[in-house]
Amino acid sequence: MKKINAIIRPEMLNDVKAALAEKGYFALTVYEVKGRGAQKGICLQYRGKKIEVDMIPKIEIDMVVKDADVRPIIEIIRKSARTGKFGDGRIFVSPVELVAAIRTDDEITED
Amino acid sequence: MKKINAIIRPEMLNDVKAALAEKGYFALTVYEVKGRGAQKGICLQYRGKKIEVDMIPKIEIDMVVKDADVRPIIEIIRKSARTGKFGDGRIFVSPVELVAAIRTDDEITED
Amino acid sequence: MKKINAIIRPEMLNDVKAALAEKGYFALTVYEVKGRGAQKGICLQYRGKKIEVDMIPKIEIDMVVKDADVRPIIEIIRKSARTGKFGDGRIFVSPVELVAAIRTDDEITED
Amino acid sequence: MPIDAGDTAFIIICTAMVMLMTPGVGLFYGGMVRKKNLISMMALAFIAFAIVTIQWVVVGYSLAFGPDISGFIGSLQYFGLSGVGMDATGTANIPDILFMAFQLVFAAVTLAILTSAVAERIKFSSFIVLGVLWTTLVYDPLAHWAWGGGWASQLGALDFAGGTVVHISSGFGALALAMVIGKRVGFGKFSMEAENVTLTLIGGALLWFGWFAFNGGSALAANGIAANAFVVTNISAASGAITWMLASWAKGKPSSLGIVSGAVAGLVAITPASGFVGPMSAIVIGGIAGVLCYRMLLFRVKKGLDESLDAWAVHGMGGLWGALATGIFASASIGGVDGLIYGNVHQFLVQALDAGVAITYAFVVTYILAQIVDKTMGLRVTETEEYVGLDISQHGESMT
Amino acid sequence: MPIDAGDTAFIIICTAMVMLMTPGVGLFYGGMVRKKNLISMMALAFIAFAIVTIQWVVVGYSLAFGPDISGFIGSLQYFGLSGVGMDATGTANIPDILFMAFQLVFAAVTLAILTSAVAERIKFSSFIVLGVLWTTLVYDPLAHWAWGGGWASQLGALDFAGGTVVHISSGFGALALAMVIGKRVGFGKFSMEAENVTLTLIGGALLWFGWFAFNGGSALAANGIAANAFVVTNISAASGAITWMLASWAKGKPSSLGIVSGAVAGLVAITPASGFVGPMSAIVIGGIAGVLCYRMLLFRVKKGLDESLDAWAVHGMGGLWGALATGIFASASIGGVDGLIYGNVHQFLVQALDAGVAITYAFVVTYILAQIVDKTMGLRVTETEEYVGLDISQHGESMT
Amino acid sequence: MPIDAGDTAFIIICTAMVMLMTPGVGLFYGGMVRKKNLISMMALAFIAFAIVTIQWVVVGYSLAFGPDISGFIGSLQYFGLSGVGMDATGTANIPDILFMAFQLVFAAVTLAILTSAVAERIKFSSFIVLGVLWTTLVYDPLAHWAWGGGWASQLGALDFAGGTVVHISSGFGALALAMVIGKRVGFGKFSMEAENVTLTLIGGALLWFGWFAFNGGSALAANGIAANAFVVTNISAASGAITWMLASWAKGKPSSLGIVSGAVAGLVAITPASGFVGPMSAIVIGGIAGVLCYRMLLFRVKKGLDESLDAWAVHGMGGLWGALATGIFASASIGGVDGLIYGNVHQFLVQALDAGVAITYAFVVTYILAQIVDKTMGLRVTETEEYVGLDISQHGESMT
Ligand SMILES: Nc1ncnc2c1ncn2[C@@H]1O[C@H](COP(=O)(O)OP(=O)(O)O)[C@@H](O)[C@H]1O
Ligand SMILES: Nc1ncnc2c1ncn2[C@@H]1O[C@H](COP(=O)(O)OP(=O)(O)O)[C@@H](O)[C@H]1O
Ligand SMILES: Nc1ncnc2c1ncn2[C@@H]1O[C@H](COP(=O)(O)OP(=O)(O)O)[C@@H](O)[C@H]1O
Repeated sequence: MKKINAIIRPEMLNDVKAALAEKGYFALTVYEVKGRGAQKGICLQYRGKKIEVDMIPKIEIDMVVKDADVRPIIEIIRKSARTGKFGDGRIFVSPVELVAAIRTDDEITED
Repeated sequence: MKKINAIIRPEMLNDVKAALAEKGYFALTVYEVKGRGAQKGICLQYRGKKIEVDMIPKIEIDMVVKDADVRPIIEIIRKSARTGKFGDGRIFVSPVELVAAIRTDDEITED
Repeated sequence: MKKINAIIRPEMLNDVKAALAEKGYFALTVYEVKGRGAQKGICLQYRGKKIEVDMIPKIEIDMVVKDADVRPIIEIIRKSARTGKFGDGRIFVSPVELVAAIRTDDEITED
Repeated sequence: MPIDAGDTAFIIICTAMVMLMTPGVGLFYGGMVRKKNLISMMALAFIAFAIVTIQWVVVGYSLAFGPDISGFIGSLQYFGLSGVGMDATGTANIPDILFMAFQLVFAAVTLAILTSAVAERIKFSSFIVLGVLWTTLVYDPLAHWAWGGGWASQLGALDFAGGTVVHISSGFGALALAMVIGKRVGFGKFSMEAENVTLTLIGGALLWFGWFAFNGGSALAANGIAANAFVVTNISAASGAITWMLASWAKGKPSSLGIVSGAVAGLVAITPASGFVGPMSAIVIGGIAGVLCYRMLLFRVKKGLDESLDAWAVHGMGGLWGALATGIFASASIGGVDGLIYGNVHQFLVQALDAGVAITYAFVVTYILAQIVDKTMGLRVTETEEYVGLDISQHGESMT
Repeated sequence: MPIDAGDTAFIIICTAMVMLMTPGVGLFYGGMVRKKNLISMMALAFIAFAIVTIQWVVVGYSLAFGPDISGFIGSLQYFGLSGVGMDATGTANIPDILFMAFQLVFAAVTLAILTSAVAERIKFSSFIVLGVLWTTLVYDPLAHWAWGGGWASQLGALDFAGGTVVHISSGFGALALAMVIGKRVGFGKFSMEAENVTLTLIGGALLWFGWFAFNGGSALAANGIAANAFVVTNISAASGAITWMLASWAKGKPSSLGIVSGAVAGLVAITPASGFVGPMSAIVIGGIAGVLCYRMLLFRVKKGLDESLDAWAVHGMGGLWGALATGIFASASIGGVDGLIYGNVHQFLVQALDAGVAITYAFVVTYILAQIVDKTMGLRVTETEEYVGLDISQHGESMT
Repeated sequence: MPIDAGDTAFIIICTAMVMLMTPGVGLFYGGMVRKKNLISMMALAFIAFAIVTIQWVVVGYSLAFGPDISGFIGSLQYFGLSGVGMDATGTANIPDILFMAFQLVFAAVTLAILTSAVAERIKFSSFIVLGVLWTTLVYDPLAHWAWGGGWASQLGALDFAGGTVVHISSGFGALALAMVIGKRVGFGKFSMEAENVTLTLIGGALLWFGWFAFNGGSALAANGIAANAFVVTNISAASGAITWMLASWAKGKPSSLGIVSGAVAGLVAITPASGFVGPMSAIVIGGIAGVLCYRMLLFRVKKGLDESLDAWAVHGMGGLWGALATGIFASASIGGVDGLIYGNVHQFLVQALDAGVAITYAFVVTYILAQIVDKTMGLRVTETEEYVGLDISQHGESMT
């Protein structure tokens, strides 16, 4: 199993959710974050002064999925969350060793 | 070391915290999330129209613990957070390679 | 690639961000959490009654970085977030397998 | 009587201030529920205000204040406000239509208080239907009895600003309604703590503010009685805030919710008495209300009763105490009538009788109405909708 | 005339209540934008209030209420409030300077309504400049026409509390302004839902509260007309809330935003009529306003027009409907003038003419002013600043 | 004198509006502290209101307004409000008991302002004790000096609505208190930025709203003086908002906190002057206040002084400026007394003397009281409690 962390624009959340659902990927968890990207934050110019702004509101989506689903999900998120402008966000994938339900005693340990 | 991510009902947080504390598991971090489960979200029926609802408020609990504690903690969370109804949530376990304190120079790298 | 999760005092966020930026570490994501540490929460004494308090507001910082940057970043965070008092927080490091941009098709898989 | 600009100015502004209490109740309650039902609590308050407005101008005002029929109800003579105009009422120096409006805002906030009983589980459409029935069949008769020339006023029962009409009716109505609709899923098992204390405090501030107009305005004139009502209202609120705080401090910490709940308890209790008692009595009335309502809340919790936001403990029991306290502390030097402490046992008994009948009537009729709505359209959302929360399931909205 | 304490008390308090509507608009709008622009919406309301205050006492009041010049504008006789003192006005029993203040708060809230059009993308400095120009060149003349002795009042056009002056001006001004400033980045592609419904509901409550003073106070005396205005205001709001809710329920769920928006639509529509129509007409006026403004909102969205927070749909179209409705439902028994349903076609035509001219004037002049500011200093923030959000980029602040 | 309905209506409503300022201060301050202390700031405001209410009706009113003893304090003749009834006062056409209530709400908000100095670190129980002492030994004498027939009024010092009594007392009291209680842990090292700007803006709106009643109501009649006070209050607020904004804009961005803080500075400064100066002077008074208080804030920060929410910079220094400005700009045509610009040097010197004595008295007595409470029960929570936050450690509550 893998965990996908996607950090996207808040405005794109509905599209991303819908796009994922369409392909059958329902389960996910989201929360509000703020972030700055690799471009040194964003520089706003004010009469000669430069002010660096960071900490733009974003949404983080966490999905724990089978290994085989990682690639298609990344593509879905990319397609539905991309605007082509700075700030579209990033996707991280990391290993998960065990998934346990709380309601039942179900557990999954392999991918 | 492992990281346990448990997504539970907000209403169960106090019980879970107490149950964990009773067995000596104190350290944890929580935050508010919203999520939808694998059941395609939840369908509400309105005079023929189906409306899919997702994004139910949940609490996520993060605990970084020794490998040996993973199993007992999962059982404690299951016991204290289970209602038996849809929406009880899920527990994920993933590897952690290093734990560093900020106050001191303590570090732990193995389990 | 590694993910660094640092849980710090909210009051130290600005210092930590500035210290990281100074050394060229810009990209990060933050969110508000609450946490209790390993000291059994905090005990407040009230005329003989002990009341255990936990769930102190904290800030969590997530950074996905190259393996080589883990050590320097930990030191920067330690230096800028340390007050020496209980509650300074903790840093966790875990593996990340893939980093994908959303704006572009860039991907990184090794450290 | 001629219209007096001072009195009219006073009652117009008071009416606006009392209007603000209805969203105030929405905020007060909204801060005490789980986040997924916050919008719902406020929406219930807003819609309560809207439907009571229409009901009142069409039929409610006439039922409450129309020419008396057998001491029980008003006739439909003022149906659609016919005959309710811009001239002065017979008894006060303000326009007839303004008196109608001042009474309207009381009816509205009463229905909003009732939502305590159904928090986090009521079907929105059913609430609208129940609300129209309740205001018509519970509130309107009670208003008629006390203020419209009904049996209670004939008997000499005192209710200056609505201890019985507003608070006993909604408090004991809430008790009946909570019994019919049943507990929230997980009640007693889950923790369901106030999730937005700030909102509750803002709501409490608006209630305190509006209550000055609620009680002061009930003099229907800007005079010494109004000023006295204002002063005792404030004192009772402060006193209730302090005693609830102290009573709860003994068991734990002095929460801000306790302070503001105590203030509301004090405000409720002084409501019927505010035209009849002086400042020092107000300290006692509010002080007892704070402790009493706090204990009733604990009692309610202990009994496992999910009258969720304590309209019964605070408004019902506080209102009952206020009705009795009026009979105890009334002073002829303030409002022309003496109470028990001045030797007037009769007044105390009248108060007790009036309160007793109102409790019974409000409880029984609310119970029946709730059953009818439940059997026909269903009072309650499905368990899934309850899990999802009313904000999404009833309104399609959510707080981010 | 002598000063009357009752009337003066009334208008002082009404002025304070109307003042509260400006931050009320800020909250109402603030809850409907993305979190990164919430502070910005409130700051725009606050600064609108501050700059209009200074503009009004220096020059605005004189332009609007100074001695008439050719029916179009007031002279500068009252520049810097010279000659505006503590004695009674010629026509009402309140101090001259109080009348000035009452009119000031109307001017301020009108500018705040206009911010709907530029939400989430206006340059703060440019708004200040545009705001001063707009209130001087759009609001002040319109106020003069209707209330300061200008051509509209000479013609007999009725606008009791500002349906044309306040709502048509800001609503159609917002339309023009939205066209000049252009859509928000991502409009139509991103979802831009209300992010803090609670704030919008609090704002809505303050608006409803303040509107009693807005309309009631426009009688300039605490009398039967004021009381009637109060009552019809409340009824129209309730009726609008219910019909918007029902109309939107048919397509989905009854949102709390729909309820409160419907209330505002009802409040807007009754504004010009509130001194001229009775309660039953108010049910109709508000009820139609609720449905109409809801449909206009849908229409606006369908057209892909980013008049972001619907000042046009609600204030513009609601104000237009109100102006016409005044010509339809006016009853001589209330305000001395009959409307269409009592056979007075003339009044209806006057209303239509007045509204038509106001729409044209507000639209055209706003368009020109917006272009001028855009060409000189630029109306809009950079795309980066818009992405970052106005809270940070314009104010250096953010909600945590 | 007979009771006048207009004046009575006015002062009743004004009293309610000023009451709303106390929770307004709670919100204003609450938005500026760290989230873990938000509830605490509001709870302090609520409890301040409750304890001052009881203190005032028992003893405070008599100390302030009882028959004068040596120009320093009132006698206990009105202990427990004995002899304070529903008839008119000797000097105004409103009930005696209403005058008492109007003064009560001033005393309450003054104590709330003082909480600035102890934000995020005061022990709740100690605040209650300190609050009772402070209102009795600092506020009550100052009120007596200025308004109860004490030495300052005998000398002819002007303080229309409390620049000295309310703002200098709380501002310089806060300075002393901050010095005794000491800095917050981490002050100067941690960043402690406003965490909920929206709340501060809502609080600011309520303050602005209530201030109309604060200053206008101080005329104790609904007349031209009240209207003038209203107008200059609004102008000074707007002017302060604009100048603070501009002054801070020069150094960075125009924050919404700056706008609203400037408005409060303008409101403070006009308070003593509002019955004595005209609109154009108000522009100057407010404008200077905005810049002055902003600079004092910067100065305070530079000095490393943790008077946390700037009661000293805004209320203390703004109040001082207001006291002097009254002596400068007073115009006999408004309030019967001329100031410096009309050649009356004497009045200016009296104002300076009055302010100087008040500053000294408030600072010294507050310092002593704070020391006493600190030495006996401890003013401050433990470091652990401070770390945890006062919401949890003092009230057992938290914002989710
Ligand atoms: N290395 C990283 N670690 C943690 N978060 C990151 C990292 N890089 C980007 N982010 C998150 O992604 C968001 C968008 O990144 P950004 O660089 O602005 O996107 P883009 O590459 O599309 O311009 C940032 O605000 C931050 O929250
Ligand atoms: N694969 C997943 N990835 C991320 N979050 C998940 C996943 N599955 C479940 N969740 C989270 O767990 C919550 C509860 O899941 P749900 O399926 O409703 O529980 P249950 O299985 O008890 O019905 C969801 O709201 C979501 O936040
Ligand atoms: N094992 C852990 N798992 C998850 N979160 C932790 C863990 N240990 C500490 N934390 C987080 O770090 C925060 C600070 O920890 P704490 O023990 O109070 O710091 P310190 O060691 O400086 O006293 C806690 O509030 C909690 O959020």
